[in-house]
Amino acid sequence: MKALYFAWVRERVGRAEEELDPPPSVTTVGDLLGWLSERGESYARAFDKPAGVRVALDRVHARSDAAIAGAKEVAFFPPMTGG
Amino acid sequence: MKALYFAWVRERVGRAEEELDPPPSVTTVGDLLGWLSERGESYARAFDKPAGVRVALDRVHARSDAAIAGAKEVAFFPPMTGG
Amino acid sequence: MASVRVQKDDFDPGAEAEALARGRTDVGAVVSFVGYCRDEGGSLAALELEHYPGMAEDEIVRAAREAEARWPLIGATVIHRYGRIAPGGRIVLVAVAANHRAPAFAAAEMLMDYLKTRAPFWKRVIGQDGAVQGWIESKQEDDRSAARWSATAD
Amino acid sequence: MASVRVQKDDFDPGAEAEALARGRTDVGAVVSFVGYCRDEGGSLAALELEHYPGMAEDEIVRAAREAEARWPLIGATVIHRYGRIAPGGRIVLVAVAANHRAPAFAAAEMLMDYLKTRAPFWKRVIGQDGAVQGWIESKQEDDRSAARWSATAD
Repeated sequence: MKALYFAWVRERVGRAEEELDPPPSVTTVGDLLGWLSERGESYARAFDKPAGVRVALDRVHARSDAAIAGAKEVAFFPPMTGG
Repeated sequence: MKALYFAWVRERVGRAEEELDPPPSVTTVGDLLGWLSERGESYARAFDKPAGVRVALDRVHARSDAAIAGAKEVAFFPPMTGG
Repeated sequence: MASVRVQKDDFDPGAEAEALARGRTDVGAVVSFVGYCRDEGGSLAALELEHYPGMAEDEIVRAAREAEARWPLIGATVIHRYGRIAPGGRIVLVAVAANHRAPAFAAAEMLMDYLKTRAPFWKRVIGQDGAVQGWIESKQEDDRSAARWSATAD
Repeated sequence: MASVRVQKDDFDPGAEAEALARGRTDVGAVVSFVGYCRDEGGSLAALELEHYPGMAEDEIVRAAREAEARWPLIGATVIHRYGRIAPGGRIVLVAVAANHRAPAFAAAEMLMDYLKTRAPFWKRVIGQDGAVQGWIESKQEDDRSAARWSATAD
Protein backbone atom coordinates (compact mmCIF):
# COMPACT_ATOMS: atom_id res chain seq x y z
CA MET A 1 0.00 0.00 0.00
CA LYS A 2 1.08 3.55 -0.62
CA ALA A 3 1.69 5.60 2.52
CA LEU A 4 1.49 9.40 2.61
CA TYR A 5 2.76 11.56 5.46
CA PHE A 6 1.69 15.15 6.09
CA ALA A 7 2.75 18.11 8.24
CA TRP A 8 4.83 17.14 11.29
CA VAL A 9 4.34 13.44 10.63
CA ARG A 10 6.05 13.97 7.28
CA GLU A 11 8.84 15.98 8.92
CA ARG A 12 9.49 13.39 11.62
CA VAL A 13 9.39 10.40 9.27
CA GLY A 14 11.66 12.33 6.89
CA ARG A 15 9.71 11.61 3.72
CA ALA A 16 6.38 12.48 2.12
CA GLU A 17 5.50 9.03 0.82
CA GLU A 18 6.66 5.45 0.49
CA GLU A 19 5.42 1.94 -0.24
CA LEU A 20 4.50 -0.10 2.85
CA ASP A 21 4.28 -3.87 2.99
CA PRO A 22 3.13 -4.75 6.50
CA PRO A 23 3.08 -8.42 7.62
CA PRO A 24 -0.25 -10.30 7.63
CA SER A 25 -0.56 -9.87 11.42
CA VAL A 26 -1.14 -6.13 10.84
CA THR A 27 -4.87 -5.96 10.15
CA THR A 28 -6.13 -2.67 11.62
CA VAL A 29 -5.12 0.99 11.54
CA GLY A 30 -4.00 0.62 15.15
CA ASP A 31 -1.81 -2.36 14.23
CA LEU A 32 -0.30 -0.35 11.41
CA LEU A 33 0.57 2.55 13.72
CA GLY A 34 2.24 0.13 16.15
CA TRP A 35 4.18 -1.58 13.37
CA LEU A 36 5.35 1.77 11.95
CA SER A 37 6.51 3.02 15.36
CA GLU A 38 8.97 0.12 15.49
CA ARG A 39 10.63 0.86 12.15
CA GLY A 40 13.38 3.03 13.64
CA GLU A 41 14.00 6.26 15.47
CA SER A 42 12.38 8.66 13.00
CA TYR A 43 9.21 6.54 12.85
CA ALA A 44 9.17 6.21 16.63
CA ARG A 45 9.25 10.03 16.91
CA ALA A 46 6.34 10.34 14.49
CA PHE A 47 4.21 7.57 15.93
CA ASP A 48 5.10 7.32 19.61
CA LYS A 49 1.90 9.13 20.58
CA PRO A 50 -0.45 7.23 18.26
CA ALA A 51 -3.49 9.13 19.57
CA GLY A 52 -1.94 12.28 18.11
CA VAL A 53 -1.72 10.86 14.60
CA ARG A 54 -4.84 10.67 12.41
CA VAL A 55 -5.19 8.15 9.63
CA ALA A 56 -7.11 8.11 6.37
CA LEU A 57 -7.68 5.00 4.26
CA ASP A 58 -8.21 5.75 0.60
CA ARG A 59 -8.90 9.40 1.49
CA VAL A 60 -11.52 8.72 4.16
CA HIS A 61 -10.88 9.27 7.88
CA ALA A 62 -10.39 5.93 9.63
CA ARG A 63 -10.45 5.01 13.29
CA SER A 64 -7.89 2.88 15.07
CA ASP A 65 -10.04 -0.27 14.81
CA ALA A 66 -10.69 0.08 11.05
CA ALA A 67 -9.50 -2.83 8.90
CA ILE A 68 -6.75 -1.95 6.43
CA ALA A 69 -7.49 -4.87 4.07
CA GLY A 70 -7.94 -3.67 0.51
CA ALA A 71 -6.75 -0.10 1.13
CA LYS A 72 -4.51 1.21 -1.64
CA GLU A 73 -3.53 4.51 0.01
CA VAL A 74 -3.03 5.18 3.69
CA ALA A 75 -2.25 8.67 4.99
CA PHE A 76 -0.89 9.75 8.37
CA PHE A 77 -1.21 13.30 9.66
CA PRO A 78 -1.74 15.48 12.76
CA PRO A 79 -5.17 16.76 13.81
CA MET A 80 -6.40 19.17 11.15
CA THR A 81 -5.92 22.93 11.50
CA GLY A 82 -7.52 24.31 8.34
CA GLY A 83 -10.46 26.66 7.96
CA MET B 1 -48.07 65.10 20.91
CA LYS B 2 -47.39 64.15 17.33
CA ALA B 3 -48.86 60.83 16.22
CA LEU B 4 -47.50 58.79 13.31
CA TYR B 5 -49.27 55.84 11.72
CA PHE B 6 -47.59 53.20 9.59
CA ALA B 7 -48.58 50.34 7.25
CA TRP B 8 -52.14 49.05 7.79
CA VAL B 9 -52.64 51.28 10.83
CA ARG B 10 -52.03 54.28 8.56
CA GLU B 11 -54.41 52.89 5.93
CA ARG B 12 -57.20 52.23 8.43
CA VAL B 13 -56.86 55.57 10.21
CA GLY B 14 -56.75 57.26 6.82
CA ARG B 15 -53.81 59.50 7.52
CA ALA B 16 -50.05 59.25 8.11
CA GLU B 17 -49.83 61.74 10.98
CA GLU B 18 -51.72 64.17 13.16
CA GLU B 19 -51.52 66.09 16.42
CA LEU B 20 -53.11 64.33 19.40
CA ASP B 21 -54.27 66.03 22.59
CA PRO B 22 -55.51 63.28 24.87
CA PRO B 23 -57.27 64.18 28.16
CA PRO B 24 -55.28 64.02 31.44
CA SER B 25 -56.90 60.67 32.31
CA VAL B 26 -54.92 59.08 29.47
CA THR B 27 -51.56 58.31 31.09
CA THR B 28 -50.28 55.07 29.54
CA VAL B 29 -49.81 53.64 26.07
CA GLY B 30 -52.72 51.30 26.79
CA ASP B 31 -54.96 54.26 27.76
CA LEU B 32 -53.97 56.01 24.55
CA LEU B 33 -54.91 52.99 22.42
CA GLY B 34 -58.30 52.80 24.17
CA TRP B 35 -58.91 56.51 23.72
CA LEU B 36 -57.97 56.39 20.03
CA SER B 37 -60.27 53.41 19.37
CA GLU B 38 -63.22 55.56 20.43
CA ARG B 39 -62.50 58.42 18.02
CA GLY B 40 -64.71 57.05 15.25
CA GLU B 41 -65.09 54.17 12.85
CA SER B 42 -61.74 54.42 11.09
CA TYR B 43 -59.87 54.56 14.41
CA ALA B 44 -61.98 51.69 15.76
CA ARG B 45 -60.93 49.60 12.74
CA ALA B 46 -57.27 50.43 13.34
CA PHE B 47 -57.26 49.95 17.10
CA ASP B 48 -59.98 47.40 17.88
CA LYS B 49 -57.39 44.67 18.42
CA PRO B 50 -54.95 46.69 20.50
CA ALA B 51 -52.63 43.71 20.95
CA GLY B 52 -52.06 43.81 17.18
CA VAL B 53 -50.83 47.39 17.22
CA ARG B 54 -47.30 48.19 18.38
CA VAL B 55 -46.40 51.57 19.81
CA ALA B 56 -43.18 53.58 19.95
CA LEU B 57 -42.64 56.64 22.14
CA ASP B 58 -40.04 59.02 20.79
CA ARG B 59 -38.77 56.26 18.47
CA VAL B 60 -38.35 53.59 21.16
CA HIS B 61 -40.62 50.54 21.43
CA ALA B 62 -43.05 50.98 24.34
CA ARG B 63 -45.23 48.46 26.14
CA SER B 64 -48.87 48.95 27.01
CA ASP B 65 -48.10 50.03 30.58
CA ALA B 66 -45.50 52.65 29.60
CA ALA B 67 -46.27 56.24 30.69
CA ILE B 68 -46.80 58.68 27.84
CA ALA B 69 -45.95 61.78 29.89
CA GLY B 70 -43.32 63.88 28.14
CA ALA B 71 -43.40 62.00 24.86
CA LYS B 72 -43.26 64.28 21.83
CA GLU B 73 -43.80 61.66 19.17
CA VAL B 74 -45.91 58.53 19.37
CA ALA B 75 -46.07 56.02 16.56
CA PHE B 76 -48.55 53.20 15.89
CA PHE B 77 -47.80 50.29 13.59
CA PRO B 78 -48.32 46.56 13.01
CA PRO B 79 -45.77 43.94 14.08
CA MET B 80 -42.62 44.49 12.03
CA THR B 81 -41.92 42.47 8.89
CA GLY B 82 -38.55 43.81 7.74
CA GLY B 83 -35.27 42.00 7.33
CA MET C 1 -18.77 51.60 15.76
CA ALA C 2 -21.28 49.78 13.61
CA SER C 3 -22.18 51.41 10.32
CA VAL C 4 -25.97 51.54 9.88
CA ARG C 5 -27.71 52.69 6.70
CA VAL C 6 -31.37 52.78 5.75
CA GLN C 7 -31.63 53.58 2.07
CA LYS C 8 -33.65 53.23 -1.11
CA ASP C 9 -30.63 52.37 -3.25
CA ASP C 10 -29.12 48.96 -3.79
CA PHE C 11 -25.76 48.09 -2.23
CA ASP C 12 -22.71 45.96 -3.01
CA PRO C 13 -22.59 43.19 -0.40
CA GLY C 14 -19.10 42.00 -1.30
CA ALA C 15 -17.62 45.48 -1.08
CA GLU C 16 -19.32 46.10 2.27
CA ALA C 17 -18.08 42.85 3.77
CA GLU C 18 -14.56 43.29 2.44
CA ALA C 19 -14.38 46.84 3.80
CA LEU C 20 -14.58 45.42 7.32
CA ALA C 21 -11.37 43.43 6.85
CA ARG C 22 -9.36 45.58 4.43
CA GLY C 23 -6.03 46.85 5.71
CA ARG C 24 -6.36 44.99 9.02
CA THR C 25 -4.56 41.94 10.32
CA ASP C 26 -6.67 41.33 13.43
CA VAL C 27 -9.83 40.20 11.60
CA GLY C 28 -10.05 36.42 11.43
CA ALA C 29 -13.68 36.09 10.32
CA VAL C 30 -16.27 38.06 8.39
CA VAL C 31 -19.80 36.69 8.31
CA SER C 32 -22.26 38.33 5.99
CA PHE C 33 -25.92 37.82 5.40
CA VAL C 34 -27.82 39.11 2.38
CA GLY C 35 -31.61 38.91 2.33
CA TYR C 36 -33.32 38.85 -1.08
CA CYS C 37 -36.87 39.45 -2.29
CA ARG C 38 -38.29 36.01 -3.05
CA ASP C 39 -41.10 35.36 -5.46
CA GLU C 40 -43.38 32.87 -3.79
CA GLY C 41 -45.20 31.19 -6.62
CA GLY C 42 -44.50 33.49 -9.57
CA SER C 43 -47.22 36.01 -8.71
CA LEU C 44 -45.09 38.75 -7.20
CA ALA C 45 -44.17 41.91 -9.11
CA ALA C 46 -42.41 43.47 -6.13
CA LEU C 47 -42.33 43.92 -2.40
CA GLU C 48 -42.89 47.45 -1.18
CA LEU C 49 -41.11 48.26 2.06
CA GLU C 50 -42.41 51.03 4.26
CA HIS C 51 -40.30 52.18 7.18
CA TYR C 52 -40.30 54.63 10.06
CA PRO C 53 -37.53 57.08 9.17
CA GLY C 54 -35.37 57.91 12.15
CA MET C 55 -36.59 55.07 14.32
CA ALA C 56 -35.47 52.46 11.77
CA GLU C 57 -31.86 53.69 12.03
CA ASP C 58 -32.10 54.13 15.83
CA GLU C 59 -33.43 50.63 16.37
CA ILE C 60 -30.73 49.04 14.22
CA VAL C 61 -28.05 51.03 16.06
CA ARG C 62 -29.50 49.78 19.37
CA ALA C 63 -29.36 46.19 18.10
CA ALA C 64 -25.76 46.68 16.95
CA ARG C 65 -24.80 48.09 20.36
CA GLU C 66 -26.34 45.08 22.03
CA ALA C 67 -24.34 42.79 19.76
CA GLU C 68 -21.14 44.74 20.47
CA ALA C 69 -21.75 44.54 24.21
CA ARG C 70 -22.25 40.81 23.97
CA TRP C 71 -19.46 39.67 21.67
CA PRO C 72 -15.95 40.97 20.91
CA LEU C 73 -16.63 42.42 17.46
CA ILE C 74 -14.19 44.37 15.31
CA GLY C 75 -16.78 45.91 12.99
CA ALA C 76 -20.32 45.59 11.73
CA THR C 77 -22.32 47.00 8.82
CA VAL C 78 -26.08 46.85 8.50
CA ILE C 79 -27.94 48.15 5.44
CA HIS C 80 -31.71 47.91 5.08
CA ARG C 81 -33.50 49.10 1.95
CA TYR C 82 -36.99 50.55 1.62
CA GLY C 83 -39.24 51.22 -1.38
CA ARG C 84 -40.05 48.76 -4.16
CA ILE C 85 -37.83 45.74 -4.56
CA ALA C 86 -38.43 43.22 -7.36
CA PRO C 87 -37.92 39.46 -6.97
CA GLY C 88 -34.22 38.64 -6.82
CA GLY C 89 -33.42 42.11 -5.47
CA ARG C 90 -31.42 42.66 -2.30
CA ILE C 91 -33.31 43.86 0.78
CA VAL C 92 -30.90 43.69 3.68
CA LEU C 93 -27.23 43.20 4.51
CA VAL C 94 -25.66 42.31 7.83
CA ALA C 95 -21.87 41.94 7.86
CA VAL C 96 -19.85 41.33 11.03
CA ALA C 97 -16.09 41.11 11.53
CA ALA C 98 -14.43 39.52 14.55
CA ASN C 99 -11.22 37.77 15.57
CA HIS C 100 -12.91 34.40 15.50
CA ARG C 101 -15.84 32.82 13.73
CA ALA C 102 -18.13 32.04 16.69
CA PRO C 103 -18.84 35.68 17.69
CA ALA C 104 -19.13 36.74 14.04
CA PHE C 105 -21.77 34.08 13.31
CA ALA C 106 -23.66 34.70 16.55
CA ALA C 107 -23.76 38.48 16.13
CA ALA C 108 -24.90 38.25 12.50
CA GLU C 109 -27.72 35.90 13.47
CA MET C 110 -28.77 38.07 16.40
CA LEU C 111 -28.80 41.19 14.23
CA MET C 112 -30.98 39.48 11.63
CA ASP C 113 -33.40 38.24 14.28
CA TYR C 114 -33.64 41.76 15.72
CA LEU C 115 -34.08 43.32 12.30
CA LYS C 116 -36.97 40.95 11.60
CA THR C 117 -38.78 41.58 14.87
CA ARG C 118 -37.77 45.04 16.12
CA ALA C 119 -36.74 47.27 13.22
CA PRO C 120 -39.76 49.29 12.02
CA PHE C 121 -40.15 48.04 8.44
CA TRP C 122 -43.31 46.63 6.88
CA LYS C 123 -43.55 44.74 3.61
CA ARG C 124 -46.48 44.59 1.30
CA VAL C 125 -47.03 42.56 -1.82
CA ILE C 126 -47.44 44.15 -5.25
CA GLY C 127 -49.01 41.62 -7.64
CA GLN C 128 -48.06 41.21 -11.27
CA ASP C 129 -51.19 43.14 -12.27
CA GLY C 130 -49.76 46.09 -10.31
CA ALA C 131 -52.39 45.75 -7.60
CA VAL C 132 -51.47 46.01 -3.95
CA GLN C 133 -52.17 42.62 -2.38
CA GLY C 134 -51.91 43.50 1.26
CA TRP C 135 -49.36 43.47 4.05
CA ILE C 136 -47.16 40.53 4.85
CA GLU C 137 -47.92 39.16 8.29
CA SER C 138 -45.26 38.78 10.93
CA LYS C 139 -44.11 35.26 11.74
CA GLN C 140 -44.21 33.74 15.22
CA GLU C 141 -41.14 31.82 14.12
CA ASP C 142 -39.25 35.13 13.93
CA ASP C 143 -40.32 36.06 17.46
CA ARG C 144 -39.13 32.69 18.74
CA SER C 145 -35.86 33.11 16.89
CA ALA C 146 -35.33 36.56 18.41
CA ALA C 147 -36.24 35.28 21.89
CA ARG C 148 -33.14 33.05 21.80
CA TRP C 149 -30.99 36.07 22.52
CA SER C 150 -32.80 37.14 25.67
CA ALA C 151 -33.32 33.57 26.94
CA THR C 152 -29.61 32.79 26.92
CA ALA C 153 -27.71 33.53 30.10
CA ASP C 154 -24.55 34.45 28.19
CA MET D 1 -24.68 20.54 -6.10
CA ALA D 2 -22.15 22.32 -3.94
CA SER D 3 -19.16 23.85 -5.69
CA VAL D 4 -15.94 22.89 -3.92
CA ARG D 5 -12.51 24.27 -4.80
CA VAL D 6 -9.12 23.78 -3.21
CA GLN D 7 -6.70 26.23 -4.76
CA LYS D 8 -3.56 28.30 -4.30
CA ASP D 9 -5.08 31.44 -5.80
CA ASP D 10 -7.09 34.09 -4.02
CA PHE D 11 -10.83 34.36 -4.65
CA ASP D 12 -13.51 37.07 -4.78
CA PRO D 13 -15.91 36.39 -1.89
CA GLY D 14 -18.55 38.87 -3.04
CA ALA D 15 -18.67 37.43 -6.55
CA GLU D 16 -18.89 33.87 -5.20
CA ALA D 17 -21.74 34.70 -2.83
CA GLU D 18 -23.66 36.71 -5.42
CA ALA D 19 -23.34 33.92 -7.99
CA LEU D 20 -25.51 31.74 -5.74
CA ALA D 21 -28.44 34.16 -5.99
CA ARG D 22 -28.02 35.68 -9.45
CA GLY D 23 -30.89 35.14 -11.85
CA ARG D 24 -32.97 33.31 -9.25
CA THR D 25 -36.08 34.38 -7.38
CA ASP D 26 -36.27 31.49 -4.91
CA VAL D 27 -33.20 32.48 -2.87
CA GLY D 28 -34.18 34.44 0.24
CA ALA D 29 -30.89 34.28 2.09
CA VAL D 30 -27.18 33.99 1.34
CA VAL D 31 -24.83 33.58 4.29
CA SER D 32 -21.15 33.81 3.61
CA PHE D 33 -18.12 33.33 5.78
CA VAL D 34 -14.62 34.47 4.92
CA GLY D 35 -11.71 33.36 7.08
CA TYR D 36 -8.58 35.54 7.06
CA CYS D 37 -4.99 35.05 8.12
CA ARG D 38 -4.58 36.93 11.40
CA ASP D 39 -1.34 38.27 12.74
CA GLU D 40 -1.25 37.41 16.41
CA GLY D 41 1.12 39.93 17.90
CA GLY D 42 2.87 41.36 14.86
CA SER D 43 5.39 38.52 14.52
CA LEU D 44 3.82 36.63 11.62
CA ALA D 45 5.16 36.88 8.08
CA ALA D 46 2.72 34.30 6.73
CA LEU D 47 0.85 31.11 7.37
CA GLU D 48 1.81 28.19 5.19
CA LEU D 49 -1.02 25.78 4.52
CA GLU D 50 -0.25 22.20 3.61
CA HIS D 51 -3.07 19.98 2.39
CA TYR D 52 -3.78 16.44 1.23
CA PRO D 53 -4.69 16.86 -2.45
CA GLY D 54 -7.67 14.80 -3.40
CA MET D 55 -8.81 14.03 0.12
CA ALA D 56 -9.19 17.75 0.91
CA GLU D 57 -11.74 18.12 -1.91
CA ASP D 58 -13.42 14.80 -1.08
CA GLU D 59 -13.82 15.66 2.58
CA ILE D 60 -15.32 19.08 1.84
CA VAL D 61 -17.73 17.49 -0.66
CA ARG D 62 -18.76 14.99 2.04
CA ALA D 63 -19.39 17.84 4.48
CA ALA D 64 -21.43 19.70 1.87
CA ARG D 65 -23.52 16.59 1.18
CA GLU D 66 -24.19 16.25 4.89
CA ALA D 67 -25.32 19.88 5.03
CA GLU D 68 -27.54 19.38 1.97
CA ALA D 69 -29.12 16.28 3.51
CA ARG D 70 -29.82 18.18 6.68
CA TRP D 71 -31.18 21.52 5.48
CA PRO D 72 -33.07 22.61 2.37
CA LEU D 73 -30.24 24.44 0.60
CA ILE D 74 -30.37 26.00 -2.86
CA GLY D 75 -26.63 26.23 -3.38
CA ALA D 76 -23.29 26.23 -1.62
CA THR D 77 -19.73 27.18 -2.50
CA VAL D 78 -16.66 26.28 -0.49
CA ILE D 79 -13.16 27.47 -1.39
CA HIS D 80 -10.10 26.64 0.67
CA ARG D 81 -6.66 27.94 -0.21
CA TYR D 82 -3.27 26.34 0.38
CA GLY D 83 0.27 27.68 0.18
CA ARG D 84 1.60 30.86 1.79
CA ILE D 85 -0.94 33.42 2.94
CA ALA D 86 0.17 36.71 4.49
CA PRO D 87 -1.68 38.46 7.36
CA GLY D 88 -4.91 39.97 6.08
CA GLY D 89 -5.11 37.42 3.26
CA ARG D 90 -8.16 35.25 2.67
CA ILE D 91 -7.92 31.57 3.57
CA VAL D 92 -11.39 30.13 3.24
CA LEU D 93 -14.86 30.92 1.93
CA VAL D 94 -18.14 29.22 2.74
CA ALA D 95 -21.25 30.63 1.06
CA VAL D 96 -24.69 29.07 1.36
CA ALA D 97 -27.97 30.03 -0.31
CA ALA D 98 -31.40 28.95 0.94
CA ASN D 99 -35.02 30.07 0.94
CA HIS D 100 -34.76 31.25 4.51
CA ARG D 101 -32.06 32.48 6.81
CA ALA D 102 -32.08 29.74 9.48
CA PRO D 103 -30.87 26.89 7.23
CA ALA D 104 -28.36 29.19 5.51
CA PHE D 105 -26.79 30.23 8.83
CA ALA D 106 -26.82 26.69 10.25
CA ALA D 107 -25.27 25.12 7.15
CA ALA D 108 -22.53 27.77 6.92
CA GLU D 109 -21.62 27.22 10.57
CA MET D 110 -21.63 23.45 10.21
CA LEU D 111 -19.44 23.62 7.11
CA MET D 112 -16.92 25.84 8.90
CA ASP D 113 -16.84 23.52 11.92
CA TYR D 114 -16.25 20.54 9.63
CA LEU D 115 -13.57 22.36 7.65
CA LYS D 116 -11.72 23.15 10.87
CA THR D 117 -11.84 19.61 12.24
CA ARG D 118 -12.15 17.22 9.30
CA ALA D 119 -10.68 18.76 6.14
CA PRO D 120 -7.02 17.73 5.79
CA PHE D 121 -5.23 21.08 5.99
CA TRP D 122 -2.40 22.00 8.35
CA LYS D 123 -1.10 25.47 9.07
CA ARG D 124 2.36 26.45 10.08
CA VAL D 125 3.76 29.76 11.10
CA ILE D 126 6.42 31.58 9.10
CA GLY D 127 8.06 34.26 11.28
CA GLN D 128 9.11 37.69 10.08
CA ASP D 129 12.70 36.49 9.91
CA GLY D 130 11.55 33.92 7.35
CA ALA D 131 12.05 31.05 9.79
CA VAL D 132 9.49 28.30 10.10
CA GLN D 133 8.09 28.50 13.62
CA GLY D 134 6.24 25.23 13.82
CA TRP D 135 2.80 23.84 13.28
CA ILE D 136 -0.33 25.39 14.70
CA GLU D 137 -2.02 23.07 17.16
CA SER D 138 -5.62 22.02 16.78
CA LYS D 139 -8.09 23.51 19.24
CA GLN D 140 -10.36 21.47 21.50
CA GLU D 141 -12.82 24.32 21.10
CA ASP D 142 -13.10 23.43 17.40
CA ASP D 143 -13.81 19.78 18.22
CA ARG D 144 -16.53 20.83 20.65
CA SER D 145 -18.00 23.18 18.07
CA ALA D 146 -18.07 20.42 15.44
CA ALA D 147 -19.61 17.97 17.94
CA ARG D 148 -22.71 20.19 18.07
CA TRP D 149 -23.80 18.81 14.70
CA SER D 150 -23.67 15.16 15.69
CA ALA D 151 -25.12 15.73 19.17
CA THR D 152 -28.28 17.38 17.82
CA ALA D 153 -31.18 15.03 17.13
CA ASP D 154 -32.33 17.11 14.14
